[in-house]
Amino acid sequence: MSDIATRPAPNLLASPLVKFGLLLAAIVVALAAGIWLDSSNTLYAIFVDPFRQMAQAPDLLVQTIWEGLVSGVLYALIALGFVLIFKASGVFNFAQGIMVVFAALTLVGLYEKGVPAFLAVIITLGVMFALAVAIERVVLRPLVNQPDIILFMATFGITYFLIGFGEALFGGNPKQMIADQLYLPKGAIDLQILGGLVSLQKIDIAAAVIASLMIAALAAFFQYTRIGRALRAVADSHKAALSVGISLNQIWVIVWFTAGIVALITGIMWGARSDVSFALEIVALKALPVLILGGFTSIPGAIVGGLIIGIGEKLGEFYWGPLVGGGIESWLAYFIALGFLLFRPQGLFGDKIIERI
Amino acid sequence: MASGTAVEADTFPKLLLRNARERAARVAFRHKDLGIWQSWNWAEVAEHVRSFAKGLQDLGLKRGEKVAIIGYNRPRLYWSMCAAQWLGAVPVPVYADSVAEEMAYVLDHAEAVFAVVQDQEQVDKILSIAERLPHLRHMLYDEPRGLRDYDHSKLHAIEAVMQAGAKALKDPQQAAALQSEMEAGKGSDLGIILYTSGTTGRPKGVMLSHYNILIAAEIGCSFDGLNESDEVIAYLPIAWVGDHVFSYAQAMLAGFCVNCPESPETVIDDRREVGTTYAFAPPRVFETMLTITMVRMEDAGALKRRMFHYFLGVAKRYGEQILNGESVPLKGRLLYRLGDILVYGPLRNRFGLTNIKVGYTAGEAIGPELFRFYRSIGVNLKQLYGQTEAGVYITMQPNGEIKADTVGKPAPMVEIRIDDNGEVLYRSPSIFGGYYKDPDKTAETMTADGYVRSGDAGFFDEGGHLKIIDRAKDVGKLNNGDLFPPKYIENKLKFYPNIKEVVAFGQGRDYATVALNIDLTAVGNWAERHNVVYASYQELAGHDLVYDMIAKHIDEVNRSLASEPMMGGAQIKRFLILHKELDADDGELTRTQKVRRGFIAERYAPLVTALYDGSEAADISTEVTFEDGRKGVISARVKVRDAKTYPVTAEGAPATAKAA
Amino acid sequence: MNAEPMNVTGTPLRDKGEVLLSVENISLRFGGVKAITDVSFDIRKGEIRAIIGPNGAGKTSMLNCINGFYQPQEGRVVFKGERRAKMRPHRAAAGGIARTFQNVALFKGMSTLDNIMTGRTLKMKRGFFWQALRHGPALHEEIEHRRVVEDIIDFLQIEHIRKLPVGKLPYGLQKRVELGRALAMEPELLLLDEPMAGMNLEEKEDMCRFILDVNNQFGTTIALIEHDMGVVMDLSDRVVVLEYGRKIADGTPDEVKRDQKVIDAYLGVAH
Amino acid sequence: MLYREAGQYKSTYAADMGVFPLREDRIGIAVILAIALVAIPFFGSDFFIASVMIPFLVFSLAAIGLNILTGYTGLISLGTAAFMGVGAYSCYKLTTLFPGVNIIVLILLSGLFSAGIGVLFGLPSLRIKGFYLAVATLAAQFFLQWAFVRVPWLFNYNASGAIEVPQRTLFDIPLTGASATPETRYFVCLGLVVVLTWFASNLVHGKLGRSWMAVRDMDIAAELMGIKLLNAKLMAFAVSSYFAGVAGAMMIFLWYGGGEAADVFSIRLSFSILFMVIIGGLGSLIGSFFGAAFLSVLPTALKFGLPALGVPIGGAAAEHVTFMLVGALIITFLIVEPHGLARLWQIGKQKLRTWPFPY
Repeated sequence: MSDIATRPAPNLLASPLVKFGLLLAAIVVALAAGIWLDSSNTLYAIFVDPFRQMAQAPDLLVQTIWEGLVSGVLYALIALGFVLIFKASGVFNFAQGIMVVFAALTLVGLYEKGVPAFLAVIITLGVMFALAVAIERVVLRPLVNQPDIILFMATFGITYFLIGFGEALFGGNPKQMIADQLYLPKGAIDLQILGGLVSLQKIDIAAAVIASLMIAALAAFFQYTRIGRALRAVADSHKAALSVGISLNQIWVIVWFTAGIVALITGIMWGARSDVSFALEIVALKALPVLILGGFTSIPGAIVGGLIIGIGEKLGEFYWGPLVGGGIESWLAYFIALGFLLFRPQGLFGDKIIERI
Repeated sequence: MASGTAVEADTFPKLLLRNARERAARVAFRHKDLGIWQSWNWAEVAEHVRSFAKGLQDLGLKRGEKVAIIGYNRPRLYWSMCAAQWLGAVPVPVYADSVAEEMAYVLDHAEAVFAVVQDQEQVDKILSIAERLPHLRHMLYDEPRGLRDYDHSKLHAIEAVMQAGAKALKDPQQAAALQSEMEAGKGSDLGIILYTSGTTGRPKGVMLSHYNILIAAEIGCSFDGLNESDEVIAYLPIAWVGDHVFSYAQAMLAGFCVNCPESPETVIDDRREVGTTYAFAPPRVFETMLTITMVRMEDAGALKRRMFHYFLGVAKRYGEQILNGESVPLKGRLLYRLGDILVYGPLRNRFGLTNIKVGYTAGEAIGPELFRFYRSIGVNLKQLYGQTEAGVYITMQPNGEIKADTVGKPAPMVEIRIDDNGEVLYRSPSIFGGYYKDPDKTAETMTADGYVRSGDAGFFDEGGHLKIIDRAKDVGKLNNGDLFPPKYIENKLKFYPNIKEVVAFGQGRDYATVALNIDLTAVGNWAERHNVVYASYQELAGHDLVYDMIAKHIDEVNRSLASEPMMGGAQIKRFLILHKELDADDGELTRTQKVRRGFIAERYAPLVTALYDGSEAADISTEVTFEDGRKGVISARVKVRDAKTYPVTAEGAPATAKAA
Repeated sequence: MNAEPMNVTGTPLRDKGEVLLSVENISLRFGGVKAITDVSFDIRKGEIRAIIGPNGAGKTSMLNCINGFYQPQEGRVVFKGERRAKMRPHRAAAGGIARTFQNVALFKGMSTLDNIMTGRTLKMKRGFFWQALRHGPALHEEIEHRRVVEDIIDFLQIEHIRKLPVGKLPYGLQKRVELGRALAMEPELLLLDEPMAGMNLEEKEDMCRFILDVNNQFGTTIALIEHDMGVVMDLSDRVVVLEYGRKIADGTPDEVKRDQKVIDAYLGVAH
Repeated sequence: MLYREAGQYKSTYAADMGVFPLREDRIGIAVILAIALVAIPFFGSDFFIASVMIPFLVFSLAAIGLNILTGYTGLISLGTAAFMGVGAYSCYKLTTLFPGVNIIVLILLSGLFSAGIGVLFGLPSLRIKGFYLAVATLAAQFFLQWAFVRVPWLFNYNASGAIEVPQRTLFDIPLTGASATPETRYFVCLGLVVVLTWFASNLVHGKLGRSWMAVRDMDIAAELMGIKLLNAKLMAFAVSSYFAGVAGAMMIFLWYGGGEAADVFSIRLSFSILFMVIIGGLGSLIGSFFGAAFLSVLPTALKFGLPALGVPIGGAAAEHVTFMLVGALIITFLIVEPHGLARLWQIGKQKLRTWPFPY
């Protein structure tokens, strides 16, 4: 047996470059202070004003947190798809975001072609299953035992293919999700909270509920079914899974199909809140900071991470965004994750990184 | 290359100094060492040799004393020959792979006072026999690795000796003294003693003067127009006359560059890197190259393989004519040109023979197919017939008169006579002065009128080309009086790539039989392709399908023997495949890889008996020596097979053919 | 041309008096698991020091502490008179400690030559811009170090694999290349973690010879972990024996061989 | 088959360490350079030069940059486009601040800015590895892209938010701007790419390159050899981003000739360049060229090639098909030759060297 140990964290301060960075930061702060003392209210605007606003209008704060919560739930759902696949096959599935879009597009597209809504859902599930089988056959099986980065790149290939395929089939224009036909609620509930009106979209509530149900269902699946246990086993050891009597290839299909179902549900919920189009792809990338926050292999991590990211970026955008011209939602999530990462390289719930020689 | 130079510079040190004067900046030696070709030009070499000579002198080396030189081809070892000759001492190169026993005999017999060796391995070997070498005073080594802790009272690094010499030479008086020591040397002085490995008995020391060797070098240089732009790779044992003439004497005379490979394993790569223009190799080397070629081509794609064989066919048809400058139809010329781009050129490149001007093969008969193959792809390969006693050259093949089954015409300055019993006798200015300390043997070999008995039987064909059949004493008779030339039979069989070694029996018996070794590379590859599973040489050799394959070869040989004059009676009637590979370490081959027929017949007596008593198989146990010197015993049951013989078609031969 | 394979410090051969490195009361824990408990020993200049012990005795951890890959919670490592609680790996390298690994840790994508050249990194001083030009000083520097590397290649007799990628080499050769890479650092102290693990008899003999030659020719101090007791007894000047992270014996091979604790713990059980 | 290695021996280390030790390879490079310098400008149409060759060169340089980071040092980056953007915007600012300085100098200088930004975003690489790092580089991608839009100072407060490429000349020949001919722009690109590739080749064959590969192959061992991981990694980020930055500046100034740059430097571009590196071959400079050629030429070829073959295909549909094909080709490539085109090239070369033998 070789000796194993966790390595003590490298002393960041020891590096001259970090020292330099800190120096730079100090200069920046000093400069800022100078500017503040001199004329404007920069520091005030950053460190005081947002909190003043929160305190003054708690209803707005609640509204913002709610919205963050809902998008967080959806991020978590996408991240869940990643985690499922990464855990079971070690593949970093970049295509998860596109699978969401593809599932939603298929559903809507089928409906537009005259298929009844619920039948369309079932057919879409069938399509997702076919996709899982195809991916296993065409991509995973020939690439077995290749380095991770190769598999990672292959999922890029899948992404590109699905974009082209989806657009070729259903056209590139944004579409409306068939929310009504699926009996998803519409409208909003207005609540009188803390002296203001907080408007909760019913669809958001539904999304949160469905997402929770889904996570519960998945948890049950993993906990109480034979296949689920096999899937958990495969994350630890491929041999263990084989001993349950399921081939690795089957496991891959199941996992990818499960990820497909998650993708479809995510797609429906998300599509109901906005349009169904490939612009969603970028939004789907938001699941990535969720992942580094939560750890690639942890389902609770994906959920907690999703919520942190969702709420964090909404608050940031609403209260601090205007200071720099807005739109910081596009990157804030990554910085939040990065910040976490510097202190916990393995993520919130990730396995400890062990180095051995 | 006018013979005038040989007169003014009548010893090798003088030649070296002439080269240092006339082509000082031309590269004289290269040695692949530490990843690159380290190079020395003639001026540097001359300076090193001078310092070396001085160093040796200061260690006490005197005129007429012998210096043993042991190791693979290294520049410093060649320099040590010249340094010894500078002082009038006599270098005695020794085979580097000789076991301690053989080495002890040679060093003792030669009364070597100094030994210049390559590395620790040789130092250890000599130290292990030191008490049997009363004359040995000093040992010098080239590679210091591992020798640091050795007692250095009698052991010196060549580098250190040279440095000491160079330092001493700063004194003009000493330099002058050394110079006059060199000038005192004459062409008629004993230049070198080369010990022949000899198929029987103890090695004999062949004494050759500077003059002998210079004449030999001159013969070769002028015959093939060698000059200072040539490149040769020195990889054959330095103790062998061929290497001494090609890599030392001719390089000195013509001023061309000698390239020493990094190690024996890298010779092929090194040869390719250097791109030799003048090459020498025993048939075995060419055979291995061809075998590897054919084996590798088996793994090539079908299309490429077909193209390859198609163009080899083209080469077979036109190649040799084109090389000989004969007229060839336009279509043939064009096809050959195309083949040159697609096959021959790349092949020559892989063999490292792209720049080859002339290549020689000798030592043993080369298979006609093999010989023609190389010529057909544009390698000007020639045969020569030579002996140490002749200072190498006896016959050579002049350009345009090259036949695969003869060894050519008498070399320049060489006279040849065929004795009544068929033995070839020769005389030339380069023949040796006698065996060292062995006047009896000398008298046996030399005739009164100055001819040397070659010991080989042969005859001249109608074109005046010499054809060698076998060792004169080996050409025997079967009980019915039919001629039995064992080597002739063996060679015919060895020309098949699947067969590595053959021993023919028949002298004083009723019929001819053979015991043979298969070639593990070729047959192993064949086995792989035919799904024949085997774990060892022994297993493969005993396989029935292998026997079938060999039987086919023997059948072809019998057919050809039946069609030749006087050879029909020597058709092979029974054969077996030996269970182990014949090995020089077991004494079955000589150090030059020739089979020792008598020894083998004794060692494998039960098998020989089985060949003649009609039994289907025989048991045998043989003691073998492993590489690390340990001994073990191999036991096996060896199968014996009958072969088909043919009625004799050629005239004048007794008809003994019958179906088996 | 190649009278001396390497320009190693001209220290006289095997002056084994001086202590080169000493380990003082080292304890190392991983979480709650104690890997090493209060171990002290020293390594003298020019000697071959073996660290032996049953599996899991903390031998590799010990080496890791010595060259700074692990930081012991207690105790100190004194190297060349410099006492430090913490050693950073690249500092250790710069200070003259090189090592090989139990499971070969070569740079798989690089050739033998390049692998050994990385051992010269610390000795190469030319800056970025000269490197980008690769002419003049940077090229001279490369050539100068290539010479040293070629001496090592010659020394280890790996000429024939000079330009092959190491990933595909047989195990025994990989181990040899790894030794070469460590030697290229011209270390004062060479740590060898099971240099002969997984080798056949012939390869083991070769490796033994190389280790002795390194020690002998360059005067390099060597600390090695090895399981083959025969090898340890033949090679080493002194042996320290660990068991469950504690030192149970320390002395010449003969002394250790006779030590009852060692016999119980190790020799009697494992071999 | 074409190789004649006999006689090509090396008697100095300098010769032995050459990048192209074989004469035939040197001839090959000379031929390629001659084609690039003479044949293409003479025989290529303006369209070919402007829409095929210039993009190819720009992408090649960016791919070399990413290859240094990902292929040689083993750090995956998804932020290449952003670093290219930094180069482009730096160059734009430099042209406004120093109108008198030659544009080529400015393009080369602008790379320094992206190198600096690259180092900043490379800092996390000390603590995080693999996919975590890949995601971290997305922070750079999105933050910088956001900055390109939201920081008006970067585009000189243009109402359109676009970069305007001024006309700049060398010896009165316009190099940039509307009146610069495709040929001139091509020559400038070619010159920059050749010189920078030479630098890159020198670096990867020297101490720094070995340190990078050591970090990639076995970072722990590298550290114990005395290689400082942080320095090696940040150096890789710096050099990589420098190349990306120069490529970005070239892209806007010599290819696009201006425009709304922020959209150009999107995550899509980052992905594309990563594909080029993977398909071309990780850890191979020549592979970067192959990858760039493959992925920059393929869409153009499909767009113009399919209609030419009689496949009726509209603009939008063509794009969809291109996407599908690129996706499918990536997967196919990874399956057939995970080591990329460079490996195929190497195998082909080896075959030629050992011809007629199969090995």
